[in-house]
Amino acid sequence: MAPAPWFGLKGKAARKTARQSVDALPDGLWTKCPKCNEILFNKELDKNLRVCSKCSYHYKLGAWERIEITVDDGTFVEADAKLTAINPLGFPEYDTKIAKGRLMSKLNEAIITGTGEVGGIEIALAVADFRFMGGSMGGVVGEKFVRIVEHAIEKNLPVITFTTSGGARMQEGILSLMQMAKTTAACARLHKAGLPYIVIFTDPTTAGVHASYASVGDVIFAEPGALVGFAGARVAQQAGVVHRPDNFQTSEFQLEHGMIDRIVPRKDMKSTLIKMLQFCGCEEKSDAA
Amino acid sequence: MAPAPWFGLKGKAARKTARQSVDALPDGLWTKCPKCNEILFNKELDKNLRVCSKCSYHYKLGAWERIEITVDDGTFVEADAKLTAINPLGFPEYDTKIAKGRLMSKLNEAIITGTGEVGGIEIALAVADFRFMGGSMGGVVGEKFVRIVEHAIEKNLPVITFTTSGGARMQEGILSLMQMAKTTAACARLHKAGLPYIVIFTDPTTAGVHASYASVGDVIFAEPGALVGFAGARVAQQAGVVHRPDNFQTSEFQLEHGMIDRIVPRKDMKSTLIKMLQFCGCEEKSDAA
Amino acid sequence: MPPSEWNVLDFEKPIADLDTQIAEIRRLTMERGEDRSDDIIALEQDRDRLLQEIFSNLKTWDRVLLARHPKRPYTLDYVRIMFDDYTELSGDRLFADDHAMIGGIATLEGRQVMFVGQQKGRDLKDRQYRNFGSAKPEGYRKALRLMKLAEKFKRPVICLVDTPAADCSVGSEERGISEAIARNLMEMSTLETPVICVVLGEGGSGGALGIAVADRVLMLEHAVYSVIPPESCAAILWRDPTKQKEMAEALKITSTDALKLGVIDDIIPEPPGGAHRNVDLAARNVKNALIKHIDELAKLKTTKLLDERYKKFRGMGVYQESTEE
Amino acid sequence: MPPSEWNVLDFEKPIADLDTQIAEIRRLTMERGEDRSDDIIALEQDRDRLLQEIFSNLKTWDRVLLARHPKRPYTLDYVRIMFDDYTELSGDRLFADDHAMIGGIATLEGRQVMFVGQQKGRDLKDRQYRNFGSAKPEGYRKALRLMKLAEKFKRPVICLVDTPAADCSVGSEERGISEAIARNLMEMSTLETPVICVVLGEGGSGGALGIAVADRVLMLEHAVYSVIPPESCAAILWRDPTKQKEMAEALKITSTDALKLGVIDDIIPEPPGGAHRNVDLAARNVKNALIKHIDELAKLKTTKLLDERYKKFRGMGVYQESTEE
Ligand SMILES: [Zn+2]
Ligand SMILES: [Zn+2]
Repeated sequence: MAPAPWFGLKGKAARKTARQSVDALPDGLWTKCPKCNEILFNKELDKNLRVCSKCSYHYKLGAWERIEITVDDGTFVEADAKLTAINPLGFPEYDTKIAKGRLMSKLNEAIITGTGEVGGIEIALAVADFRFMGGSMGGVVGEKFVRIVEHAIEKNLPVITFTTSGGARMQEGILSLMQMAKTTAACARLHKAGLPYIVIFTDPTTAGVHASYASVGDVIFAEPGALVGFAGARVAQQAGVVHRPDNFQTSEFQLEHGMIDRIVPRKDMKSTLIKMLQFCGCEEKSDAA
Repeated sequence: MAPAPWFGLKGKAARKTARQSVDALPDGLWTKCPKCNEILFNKELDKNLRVCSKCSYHYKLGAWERIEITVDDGTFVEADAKLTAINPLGFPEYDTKIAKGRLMSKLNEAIITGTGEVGGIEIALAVADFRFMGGSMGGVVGEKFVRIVEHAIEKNLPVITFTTSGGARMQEGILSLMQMAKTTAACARLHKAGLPYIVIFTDPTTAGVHASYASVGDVIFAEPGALVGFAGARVAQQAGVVHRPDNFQTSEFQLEHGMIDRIVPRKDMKSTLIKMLQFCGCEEKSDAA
Repeated sequence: MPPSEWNVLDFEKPIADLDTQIAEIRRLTMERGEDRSDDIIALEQDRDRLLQEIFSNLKTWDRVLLARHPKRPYTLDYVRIMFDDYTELSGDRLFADDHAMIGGIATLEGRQVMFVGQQKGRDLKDRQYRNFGSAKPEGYRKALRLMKLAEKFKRPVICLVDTPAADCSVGSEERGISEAIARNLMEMSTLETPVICVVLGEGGSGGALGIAVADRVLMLEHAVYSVIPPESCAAILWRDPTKQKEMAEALKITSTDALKLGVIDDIIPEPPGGAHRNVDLAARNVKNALIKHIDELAKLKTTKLLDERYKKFRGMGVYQESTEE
Repeated sequence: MPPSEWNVLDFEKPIADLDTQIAEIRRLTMERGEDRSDDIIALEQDRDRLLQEIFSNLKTWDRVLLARHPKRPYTLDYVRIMFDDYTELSGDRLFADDHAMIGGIATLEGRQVMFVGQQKGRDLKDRQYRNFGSAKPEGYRKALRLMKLAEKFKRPVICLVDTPAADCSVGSEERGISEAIARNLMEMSTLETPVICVVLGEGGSGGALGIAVADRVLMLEHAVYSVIPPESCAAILWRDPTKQKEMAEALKITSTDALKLGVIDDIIPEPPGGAHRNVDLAARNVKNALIKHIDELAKLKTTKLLDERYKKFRGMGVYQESTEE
């Protein structure tokens, strides 16, 4: 049931993308675990779905890597790939940041949406990518999310979303705040249609995204150790919040406080999703269809 | 808007009933306030709706007194007055206690139900009486409550209930527990019918009644200083609960913890109910009807 | 663990003694190679006769002790045996995850179901973790959340009851334990999916009822279901908590009583000597009962299901329409 | 209290000086019986010209200060003036009553309405009691409870927004402030009754939006509505919180900006010099706007109302469909 090691299936370019994010040592063969400092052989780390074999630290994944270990091979069809941001307020440095985000992530924006199959079950999917401007939600993220949800309603599909975000995209001002209402209104329609909505918090899921479409799932899973919360550290600091519990704003904290259903290690995520989808009445696509 | 002093309107018998409950001094003219120890002239106390003029302590009221200060004069029609308890388990001493309850309260059971008008608005009403076996809920209370709610659904009437109870009637065993499910199921139907359900906690409202039909009102008001809570002191003591806040299990505690909408002094109750009924779309009965 | 080390109730002692003898002979058989199967069979027959005799003469108070037996299988023991698969879901989305009230999605011989239930702890640490099976408001709210999920996806709900009472700490009062139970009673009465409840051990008052407004309410043979613990009732009514035995009789709290009073729909038999003597068999009995009722209820239309559920609870309780004034 | 004792903003000082002079002459007129009405009229004309001049040249940051003005009328000031009658309702039925988020039933020139809104405190003690207008999860949950009540009884909902932000204390994180806001966004988007929102002062981010998913969103002229406080944004983006003025401009947070961006439906004019110079007039303006929109919305069928509400928020935000790869 566990998904096959995914880097075995991909070309050189994909590996490079996955690794360019963080922590790679200069020679490109080894990576140091940011949690336990273990030196990990990249090939082994990839095989282990980028989870530290010693301390189970879950590395951040890019959207495409996530899709690869979640969606059945060859079934993913991307939607709205060509939606890109504009600078509605003429906000200083925003264009530069967009360009940088594209470069860092090799993506057009901070979310990838589309359809595919998970364990043979047809789904609609929205996967955020933290490398594109911290996964922040602006007009493109909002629009792509809503479009895939509306598509799901039209086609009677469950929606799965992997979240990661620093919050709303400040550079789009009040319009970015409205993406919270816009995306969550789409979720309301999804629920009214009786369709399953499954959310998975990945590291980090905070602020405007956490306080909107991320928190209204029928069920919410989280990867271990992810940062999950409303106020970013800097905002909370400005507001004078000082004393925090040790596990403050982690997946574990959210579980303890009743905000999520389960913490699911990366290796078990796909099988857990399939069980949940089956509970929700989703069936494997028949070959005839 | 304040209701007229109600004892002025009633005969000698009613006054006696109201007073026989507690705290009357031997000569029958004066009463000592159990909260502030002030000696109160009974006639004045009656005029003041049995609220201490010094400390605002709200004396318990019998069901009929409550109806008198709540329902428009001459409009109340009692329902199911002749429903009486039997002893389904052959529980020791139960029959004696029923007889004693009747004697103490001059009632057939611990609740009076019926229809009437409040500010000209037709309502269905259920008013508990603590003097009948501590307002405990057995088969009769459950049945009378459900019947009046079902009547309200049939006639499209709002339901108002004044609660006071020590809990389920233990002498009817597991059947008394089931009255919680039975009464609350009727409330569910009332809600589904879109009809208003207004609850007023009076002193004391606890245990099985508090944890059933009392707590599912569209709005919940409470008289000041009423004891309101789940576990009776003796039960909590047995469970080892020791430290309690000062205002533990009072109306004020419930307000602080978000469990009730408002604390309403007795003199303002009727006008508050009328405002709430108007909000809920209830209109004065036209004279033509 | 040999039977002698079990926690045994007074009336179980003669049985435990025989169990110990049998085990000892078995051990010798193994060690020395002697064939003493005749002795074993004889002893086993004695024991089974004794079991039969003792258990057909149980007082109500003995049943209370059985329902609270430290070796009695708890909810998760049944979950483990009955379900092909179980994925726990957590949280009330409001305040906390309550470990005294658990739940999740499960499959019961291929049927997708939602399960909720109270869970007691076995050892001291676990008992504290599970708050002795006494759920807090967050537990009832989690249970309701999961039931609503089941309603949305049209899956039946299985409620397994085993609680001395709802938690009555200051914190639970603060967070509205009454509100939480009352809301469950209300929402469960109109939940648009079949609900089946089994009282496995202690059916403690409102704490039990808070997840027991069901289309079918079943009880294990030696479970009890009561409006109040007999000790508390004796303390309150007779100011004498030691009169618990008389009170237990008076309150009519056994499965036979509940069936007679129309409060439950069926009794699930336990293995001879109680569920703890054969957990697998007990779980199989519960499982078979669940499957039977789930499959029956699946045939009903939702309106009929809800009408019958309402009528069922609507009809509980006794009274008379007297003609005297 | 003479104007000189008011809390005045820097750009209000010249006006305050004239106000003081006028008040002084008035006092002398009363005491000595001299007729100096010509002087007064002249000074008042000066002042009004100055007001006009200053207020037509306000920088965005000045508007932020105005929106946070210590003398600015708060929600309950409007409630007191606008409604014929108001009965506060409390509690989330889950954890607490939040004093930063208030609400209740009210009548607006005979119309039955449900009101919810954030409330700031005036003096130190009151400010703490109101948590500076920052609502906690229980506040958002109370608001939702009241809105659901309005939905049941088919009454319009009026949301008055005035908050720097939602509370972000550890307690609020523990009780799911994100969950509470998100749920409100979701439930409000399908609430089957008209919802009208007025941003009275500070429209602070998710804390404001949590009660602002409405059929009509209006702003008082000098209110601000922002995804983040300019100070915080400057701190995060430029690592320099003192660049708040530039950031305020960049973020486009004024009522005119919001209207241009399609985020609000209308601007409610304030009295010359801001709402705090004439609370009655400000409240009357808000009241008239509310009545107008309530009466308009009352004509719509629920399905149309909900469709238009969805479309409205659905259409917010910008993007391009690029052809490049
Ligand atoms: Zn590691
Ligand atoms: Zn007094």
